[in-house]
Amino acid sequence: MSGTFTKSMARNVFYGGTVFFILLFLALTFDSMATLPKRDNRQNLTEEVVAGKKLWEVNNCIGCHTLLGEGAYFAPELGNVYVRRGPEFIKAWIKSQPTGAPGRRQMPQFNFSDEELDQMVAFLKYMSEINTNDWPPNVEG
Amino acid sequence: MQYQSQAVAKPYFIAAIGLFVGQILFGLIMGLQYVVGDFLFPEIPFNVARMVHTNLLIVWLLFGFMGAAYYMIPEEAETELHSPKLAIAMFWIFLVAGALTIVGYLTVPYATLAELTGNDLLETMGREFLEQPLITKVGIVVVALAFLFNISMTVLKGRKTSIALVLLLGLWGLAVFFLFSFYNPSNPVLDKYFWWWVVHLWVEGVWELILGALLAFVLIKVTGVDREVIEKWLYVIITLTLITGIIGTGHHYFWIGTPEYWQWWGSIFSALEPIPFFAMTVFAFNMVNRRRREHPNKAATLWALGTGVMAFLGAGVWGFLHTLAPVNYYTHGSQITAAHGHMAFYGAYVMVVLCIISYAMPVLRGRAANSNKAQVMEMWSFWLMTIAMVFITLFLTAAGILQVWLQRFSDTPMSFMATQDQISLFYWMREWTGVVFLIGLVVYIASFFVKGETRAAA
Amino acid sequence: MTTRHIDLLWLFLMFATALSWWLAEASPGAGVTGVVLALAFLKGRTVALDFMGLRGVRRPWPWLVGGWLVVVLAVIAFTFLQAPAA
Amino acid sequence: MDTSATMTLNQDDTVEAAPLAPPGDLAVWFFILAELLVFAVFFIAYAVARTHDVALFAVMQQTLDPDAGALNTVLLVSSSWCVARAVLAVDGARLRTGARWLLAALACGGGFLLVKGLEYADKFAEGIGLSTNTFYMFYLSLTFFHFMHVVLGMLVLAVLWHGVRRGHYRRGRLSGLESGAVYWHMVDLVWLVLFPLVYVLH
Repeated sequence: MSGTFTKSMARNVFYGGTVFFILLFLALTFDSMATLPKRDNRQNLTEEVVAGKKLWEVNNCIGCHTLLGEGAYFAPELGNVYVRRGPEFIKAWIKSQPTGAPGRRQMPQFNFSDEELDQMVAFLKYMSEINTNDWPPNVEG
Repeated sequence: MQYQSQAVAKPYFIAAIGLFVGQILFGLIMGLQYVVGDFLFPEIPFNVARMVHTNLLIVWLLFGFMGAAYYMIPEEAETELHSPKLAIAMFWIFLVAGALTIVGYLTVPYATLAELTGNDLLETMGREFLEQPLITKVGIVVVALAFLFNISMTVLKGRKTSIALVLLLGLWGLAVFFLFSFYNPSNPVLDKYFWWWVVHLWVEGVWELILGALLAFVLIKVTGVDREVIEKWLYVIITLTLITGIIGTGHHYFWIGTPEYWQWWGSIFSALEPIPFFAMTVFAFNMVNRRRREHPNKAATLWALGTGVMAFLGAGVWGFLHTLAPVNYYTHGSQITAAHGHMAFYGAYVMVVLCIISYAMPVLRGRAANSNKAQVMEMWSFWLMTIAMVFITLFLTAAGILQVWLQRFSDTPMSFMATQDQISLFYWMREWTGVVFLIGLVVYIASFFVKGETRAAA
Repeated sequence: MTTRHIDLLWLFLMFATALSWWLAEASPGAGVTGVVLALAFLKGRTVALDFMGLRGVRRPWPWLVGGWLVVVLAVIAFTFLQAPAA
Repeated sequence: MDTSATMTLNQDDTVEAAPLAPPGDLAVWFFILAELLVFAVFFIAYAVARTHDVALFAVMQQTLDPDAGALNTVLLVSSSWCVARAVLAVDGARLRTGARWLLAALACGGGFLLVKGLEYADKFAEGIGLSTNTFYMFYLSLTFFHFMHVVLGMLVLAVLWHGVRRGHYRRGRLSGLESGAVYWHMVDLVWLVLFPLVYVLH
C-alpha cells in the first residue's frame, strides 16, 4: 500500500492539475478583462489611433523597435517616444530616413503621407498613455 | 525501421536541417548589422532579416516536430501510418508555402506583401513572430489539421501509449493556441495580452509536452529502461511544467497595461519554472545511468543529456535571472531577454529536435547507428554548437547588464543608441561566436556524409 | 493509529483553533505572535504527521513537509519581528 | 500488511514496522510538494510585502471577519478528521461507515465554501477586488487559490466516496483512497498557516 507510484495516478494528477491551473488562469484573465478599461486608455482609442496601429503593423516596426518592451532590441523603445521626443520630432524623423550615415543603423523610408504621419503619432501618443506600472524606468526607455 | 511508413519522416528532417542553416545565416547577418549598422541596407533591412531568422526557426522546429511524430507514432502505436501519401503531400505544401513566404519577405516591402496577401481582410500581420501573411497562416492551419488528422487516426487504430498521448496533446495544443494568431484586436493591450497565448503558451506550455515526449521516446530506445518507469516520470515532469508554466504567463503581464497583481502571480509561478527543467535533467541522467543496454548510437544519448542540461540553463536559470518583477522592471526588453531567448530555444527545442534526428536518421537510412567516425564528428558538432551558444548567451548577458546599467539604472541615463555604441564590443564577440556556431552546424551536416563501418538496423 | 487517538487529535486541533481565535482579539505584540505561530506549528505538525501519515515514514518525507512548515513559519516570524505592527 | 507480525507486538500501533514511503501514491506526493512550494512562496511574499506597508495591512486586516476565519478552520480541521476516520473505517472493512465519514467531510468542505463565499460576496459588494490595494491583492489571491484547492479536493472526496461505496478499496488496496486523503489533508495544512497569517497576526 505504501510506496506505490503508478503511471495511472501520475496521469490523473497531470490531467487534474492541468485543468485546475487552466481554470485559475482563466479566472485571472476574466478579472484582468474587467480591470483593463481603467488602465488601457481605451477611452482614447480613436479611428486615427487604430489606423496608426495598422500602419505600425504593416510596416513591421516591431522588427527593429520594442513597444512596451516587446519586439526587437535593435532600435529604441517607442512606447514612450511620444513623451521623449514629441509629435513634431517623430514626424520629422520618420520623413528624414534613412540617414545614410556610414556604418550606422538605418531605418527605411516608408513614404508616409501627412495623414499617415498623424495617425502614427496618434498611435504612439496612445501607447504612451497606457498605465504600464511606471515602465520604462526613465524616459530613455 | 519497424514500419515502412516511418520513412516519411526523412524529408521532414532534411528540410528542418536545411532551414536551420538558413536561420543561422540570417542570424549572422543580423549580428553584423548590430555593429555595422548599414550592412546590406537597403537590400535586407534588419527587420526583414529578423523576421526570416525567427520565422525560419519556428518553421524548422515545426518540421522537426512533425518528422518526429511521423517517426515515433507508428512505432508507438505499432501500426503503419494512417496515410503516408497525405504526409508527403503536406510536406511539399508546407515547404513550398514556407519558401514562398520567405521569398515574399525578401523581395517585396512588407507593406506591399500585406496588401498582396489580403491582410485587409483580417489584419494579423506585423506582430512579433506572427508576421506571416494571412494566407500563410491559413496554410499553416490546414497543414497542421491534416497532420493531426493523420497521426491521430494512426494512434486511434493502434496502441495508445502515454508517450503518444502526451505528444498528441502537445501537437493539438500547438494547433489550438495558434488560432489566437488570428485574433488581433485594435486595443493594443488586448492584442498583447492574447498574443502571449500563442507565444508563451507555446514555448512554456504545449511545446514542452512535445519536448518531453520526444526525450522520453529517445531515452526508452537508447537506455532500454522500462517504458512504465519513463512514462510515469514523463507525467510528473509535464505536470510540473504546466502548473508553473500556465500561470507563469503572468511574467509577460508586468508592464503592458495589465493589472498590477500579475507582478506577484507572474513572479511567483515563473520563479518555480526552473523546477520542471531541473527534474528533466535529473530524469535524463538517471535513466542513462540505469541503462540496461549499450546502444550503439552514442551521439543521440549525448544530445538527450545535452537537452536536459541546456534547457535547464537556458530556460530555467537564465529565465529565472530576470523573471522577478523588480528585476524585470530594469531588464525587460533588453539584451538580457535576447540572451535568455537564444539559450532557451537552443537548449530546449533545437537540441531535442537534433536529438530525435540523431536517433532516427541512421535508422531511416537502414542502420542502427552511424559509423564511429560519423558519430565522433557529430559529437564535435554538438560541442561546437553548444559551447558557441553558451558564449553567445554570456556575451549577450554582459551586453544586457551594461545596457541596463547605462540606460535604465543610471541617474543620468544614456539614450538607447548611445548605449548601443558602448556595448558594441560584446556584439562583436557575439558575432564571432556565431561564426563558430555556424562552423559547428557545417560539421554537423558533414557528419551525415561520413562513411564507415555500420551495423544494420535491428 | 486508533480512532480514539484520532479523536483526541481532533479535540486538540479544535482547542488550538479556539485559542488562536481568541488571540485574534488580543492586542498585538511579539508574545502573541509567538504563541499564534507556535500553535500553527503544532497544528500543522499534527496534520502532517498523524493525518497525512508521515510519522515514522523514512526520511526525507517527514523532513520535507515538516521543513516546509518550519521554514514558512520562521520566515513569517522573522518578518513580524522586523516590522511589528505600529 | 502482515497481521501476524503486528500481533506479536504490543497494542501501540506506532510500533508497526516503519513504512518506507508515505501513504498513497508517490505521484500525488510530488504534486503535493509542488503545491506546498507554491503556497510557501505566496506566504513568504505576503509576509515580505507586509513589512513594506505595515500600516495598510494592519488597517485592512481589521476589515476581515476573524470569526468567519475561525469557523472555517473548525470546518476544515473537522473535515480532515472525518477523512482520517474514513480511511480507518475502510481499513477495518467498515465500508458503510467509511462512506458516511466521507460524506461528513464533504459537508464540512461545503460549509467552508459557503462561509468563504459569503465573505467574498461581502467584499465584492463593497467593490473590493484584486486591484484595490496590496493587502486585498494578497488576501484574495491567497484565499482564492486555496478556495480552488478546496473545490478540487471536494471533487476528489466525491470520487473517493463513490469508490468506497462501490467497494474499490480494502485493506492492502488503500492507495487510491489514501492518495485522495493526503491531498485533502494538504489543503487543510495550508489553511492552518493561512488562517493565522491573514486573519490573526497583526
